[in-house]
Amino acid sequence: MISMIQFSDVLAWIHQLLSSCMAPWLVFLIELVVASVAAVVALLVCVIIMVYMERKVAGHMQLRHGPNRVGWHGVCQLFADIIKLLLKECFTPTRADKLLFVVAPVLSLCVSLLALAPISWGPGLVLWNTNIGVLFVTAISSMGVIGILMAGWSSNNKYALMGAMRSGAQIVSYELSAGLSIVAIVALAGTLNTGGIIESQANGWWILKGHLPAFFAFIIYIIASTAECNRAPFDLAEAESELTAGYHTEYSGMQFGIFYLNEYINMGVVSMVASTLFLGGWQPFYLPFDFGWAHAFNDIMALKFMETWPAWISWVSLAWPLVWFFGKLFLIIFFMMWFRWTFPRLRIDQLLKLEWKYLLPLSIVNLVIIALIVVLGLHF
Amino acid sequence: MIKEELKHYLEQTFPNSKVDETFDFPVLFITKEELIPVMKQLRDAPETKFNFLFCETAVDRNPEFEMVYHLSSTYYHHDMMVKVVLEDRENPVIESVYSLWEAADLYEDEIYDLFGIRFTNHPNLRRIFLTEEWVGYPLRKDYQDDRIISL
Amino acid sequence: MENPIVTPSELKTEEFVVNIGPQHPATHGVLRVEATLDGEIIKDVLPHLGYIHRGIEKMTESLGYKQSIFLTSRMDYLSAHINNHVCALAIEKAAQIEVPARAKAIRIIMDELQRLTSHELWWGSCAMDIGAVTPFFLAFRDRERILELFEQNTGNRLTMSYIIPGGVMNDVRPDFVPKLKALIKSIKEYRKEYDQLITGNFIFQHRTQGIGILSKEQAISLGCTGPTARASGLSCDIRKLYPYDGYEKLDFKEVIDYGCDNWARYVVRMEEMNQSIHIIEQLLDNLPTGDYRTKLKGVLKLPAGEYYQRVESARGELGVYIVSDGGAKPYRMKFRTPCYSNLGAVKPISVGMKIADLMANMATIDLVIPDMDR
Amino acid sequence: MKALYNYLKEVAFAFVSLANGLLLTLKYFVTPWKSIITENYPDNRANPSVADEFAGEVILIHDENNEHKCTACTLCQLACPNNSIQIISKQVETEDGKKKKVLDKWVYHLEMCTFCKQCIDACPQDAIKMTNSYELSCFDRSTLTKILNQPGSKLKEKPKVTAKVQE
Repeated sequence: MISMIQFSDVLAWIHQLLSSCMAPWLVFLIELVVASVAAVVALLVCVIIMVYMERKVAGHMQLRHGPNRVGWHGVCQLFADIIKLLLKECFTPTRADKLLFVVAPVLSLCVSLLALAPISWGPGLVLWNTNIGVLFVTAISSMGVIGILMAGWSSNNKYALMGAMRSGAQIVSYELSAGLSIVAIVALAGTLNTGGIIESQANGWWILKGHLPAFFAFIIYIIASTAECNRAPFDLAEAESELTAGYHTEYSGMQFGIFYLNEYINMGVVSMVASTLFLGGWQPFYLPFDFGWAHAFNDIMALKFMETWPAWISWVSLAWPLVWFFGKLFLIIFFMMWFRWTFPRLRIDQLLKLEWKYLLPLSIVNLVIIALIVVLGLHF
Repeated sequence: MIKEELKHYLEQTFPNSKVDETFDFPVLFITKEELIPVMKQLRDAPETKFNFLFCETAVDRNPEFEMVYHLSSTYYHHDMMVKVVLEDRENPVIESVYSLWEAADLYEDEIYDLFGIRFTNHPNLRRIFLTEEWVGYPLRKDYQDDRIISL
Repeated sequence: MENPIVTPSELKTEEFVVNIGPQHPATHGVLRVEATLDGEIIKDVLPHLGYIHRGIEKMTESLGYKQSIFLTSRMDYLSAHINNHVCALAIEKAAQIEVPARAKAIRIIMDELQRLTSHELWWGSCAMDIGAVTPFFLAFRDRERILELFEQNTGNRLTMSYIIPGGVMNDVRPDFVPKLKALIKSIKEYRKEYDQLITGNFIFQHRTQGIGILSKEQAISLGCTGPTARASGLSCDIRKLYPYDGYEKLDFKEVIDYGCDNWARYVVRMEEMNQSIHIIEQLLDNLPTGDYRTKLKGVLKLPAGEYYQRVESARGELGVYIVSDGGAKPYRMKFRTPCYSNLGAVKPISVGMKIADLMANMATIDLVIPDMDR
Repeated sequence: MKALYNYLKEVAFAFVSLANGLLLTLKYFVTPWKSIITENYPDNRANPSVADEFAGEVILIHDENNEHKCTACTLCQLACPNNSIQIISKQVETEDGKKKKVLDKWVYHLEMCTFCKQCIDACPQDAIKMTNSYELSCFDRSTLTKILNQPGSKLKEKPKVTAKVQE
């Protein structure tokens, strides 16, 4: 994709256009607002698709149709639900801590949206191109637990409190393995910048290039991040058969809606990070081998054949990285949903045992092996 | 032991008590004072080993109450009934058999709730179905309630 | 300065009481369980009943014997046929009514189909209590096929009032046997899916094995019956011990497990489903022909006396104790329902466990709330 | 070494058992046309899969001449456990001057009916039956009390063996 149009070119052209007629601070402000709104809107569209997808996946796995009344195959179901949630009263229990009760969902939402900043959506398409991108995401995503704890405590409900405490223990524990798996890839890539990590996978994704340890790191990351999102089989914070609805038992209306939204945003962020680190982000599939048809395959994947085509068609190739990025995103999300609708729930002690006795030692050993691979230069 | 043998055995073992039979089981009539010793003997004696209290209920034979204990043995698979007649209608009291069978906990809660028979030495006697404020005991024959619609 | 070392007794946290129910996803009805918790650990469990108490025993005193049967379907609505069966058997025994051979065979087939539906539903809800939702739908799919058969032959799906004194309400349809054969074939296939999805599942096995230990002595003392007691090694299958309606002629095994835990209870129920299929298969090929009921008089009167009849319901020993004064209405009718005595087992097996285990325990004991409340 | 072997064996078993379950749900997911068993209920009203034997609402059978077979013997009323049947009869005079009890109103309280089929069983004339209607809910409670005999209907006369009159 050397001679074709890139996102960075487009963005630079827009920047020039704005700078030619405005003051620099105004340009900065406009760009900031437009970019963040664009990112949030993109994510919300993803969430809408995710919610619809979850219902359809759940439905089809459970021998039923899923939503099929509102619109074609029920595609408008979510909008109907949003309208319902907006119209419902946001009920606050009498003995609840009113301020924290209202702040908690908003705080969780803010925290999950913040983690979006350093994500690289496409080549050059990144909100905040920082050299500590991955570190920032891990740091921010562990703050999500504060919102859940606030919600659980302020509800003045025993179920909610227990759900929140479970969630706290769970997220703090699973942060470790998730972090260690991320560190493994950072060691391989040699950078914390999300764009840099993706660039380093141009000649093959880390899950393939890093041999078996990288694959293990991927599996550990998926398990740990499923737990971090409070998704089944690790949904102990909600655990509807034990705690009715866990930390959001007392929430109704759009406050509940925000928690619901938040769960999907978290899933989205986690999947984006997973695809960035292990599956090459917006990079198309690349076979790290050196023989005839592998080269041909890689050339097709990199859209080499489009270089000779007229320039106006090559605009289409702008979408190519996005297709890969969102494809990977939804693939990982599908896996998470698949787990949710297949497995029974773990018990709290089993959950913590899984982390501290199995995943954490495994990921430490894995990290050491990866370090050896990096030092000895064994990876492709 | 089959029914006739068991009846004979009971007549031999408890000469002071009346032994009768229903369609299915032999019945031993005892007084409420000797309830626990007799039950303990029936439970532990090697010939009978009635270690399974599968049903405990009461029948309101207006004016007296009849406590009915259905016993079974998981060793010999024979069954019998023990009956205790409670004369005092105003304040029927009987010793709980909870010390012998834990199952009595729930059974006696139910009898207390619906018949008003009180059990001494019961760990947690409460009105298990109805509310604490409920007036009267519904399964008594003289229970009056305006809300009952007789069909 | 004081000694900064804190002893474990001082570290004790405050216990708190959680009301699980009456509206709670895990109680499958309106049971309220008052659980005293120390963090996640259960210290005490106290069940409260009565949210669906309809006074069935009182109502029978003002209804005739025939009419009382329709009430029994409402006790354990998941094994309505078996509830009707016990009542019909008791009345037949007391009034000395002969039942035709065809009616007996149909009754056993219906009972065993009912046991299958009940265990299938239990399987789904047990898995749901442990956190897996999909099995519930698989269970309902398979249960639905059997309910359709009930609908075609008995007229109703849940509360049939089909087994009546003297036989059954109406004859089965002519296509009953071929349909049932096809059904049995598909049920056998579905059973494999159950094992694939849940029985073999690592998480499920770890959630149930070694949890909720009910020793044999406790089971006897608590009056537990049915699969709950058989999983503790107590032989208590009424079909074997006190056979009725021709169970003695059939070949089936009493399923006993000595594991005493939730897993044992799960395994016993799963194996009982196989045994039920086996029983039905034996009857299908030689379903007796002839009359399906003995016509009775309009008003049924029992000779004065006391009668006790028991059958093996899907949850344990279901007994009915009828005291008759010779009139058209029972003087006292007491139902010894299996769930009520099995409920007593919840506390001893849950104390000291986690709150999630309480749900698993209640699920594997298979509590049906209307059966307790009556 | 043994411990490590057991540890690895357990992990392998865990993965295999979980993969087994995942395969089943995936099978259902990718073949929805085979696996989905739900009924498209409100849309297929014309062709519902309800058995003819399904015991729904009770009706009094009328033939094409608007005649029914109910003799107002009230056996169904006695058999009903819930008092959902009320037979109101009236005395009429027949041509030959005899008083005769005929059905005036066959009142059926659907709201109290539990569909136990005792009335059908009790009826000596087979005058009533149960339809397989299942959509019995309504907005007004009073519409649930129904009068089953159609206006103007009368008892179906049994074909009389005409006695030869001696002359």
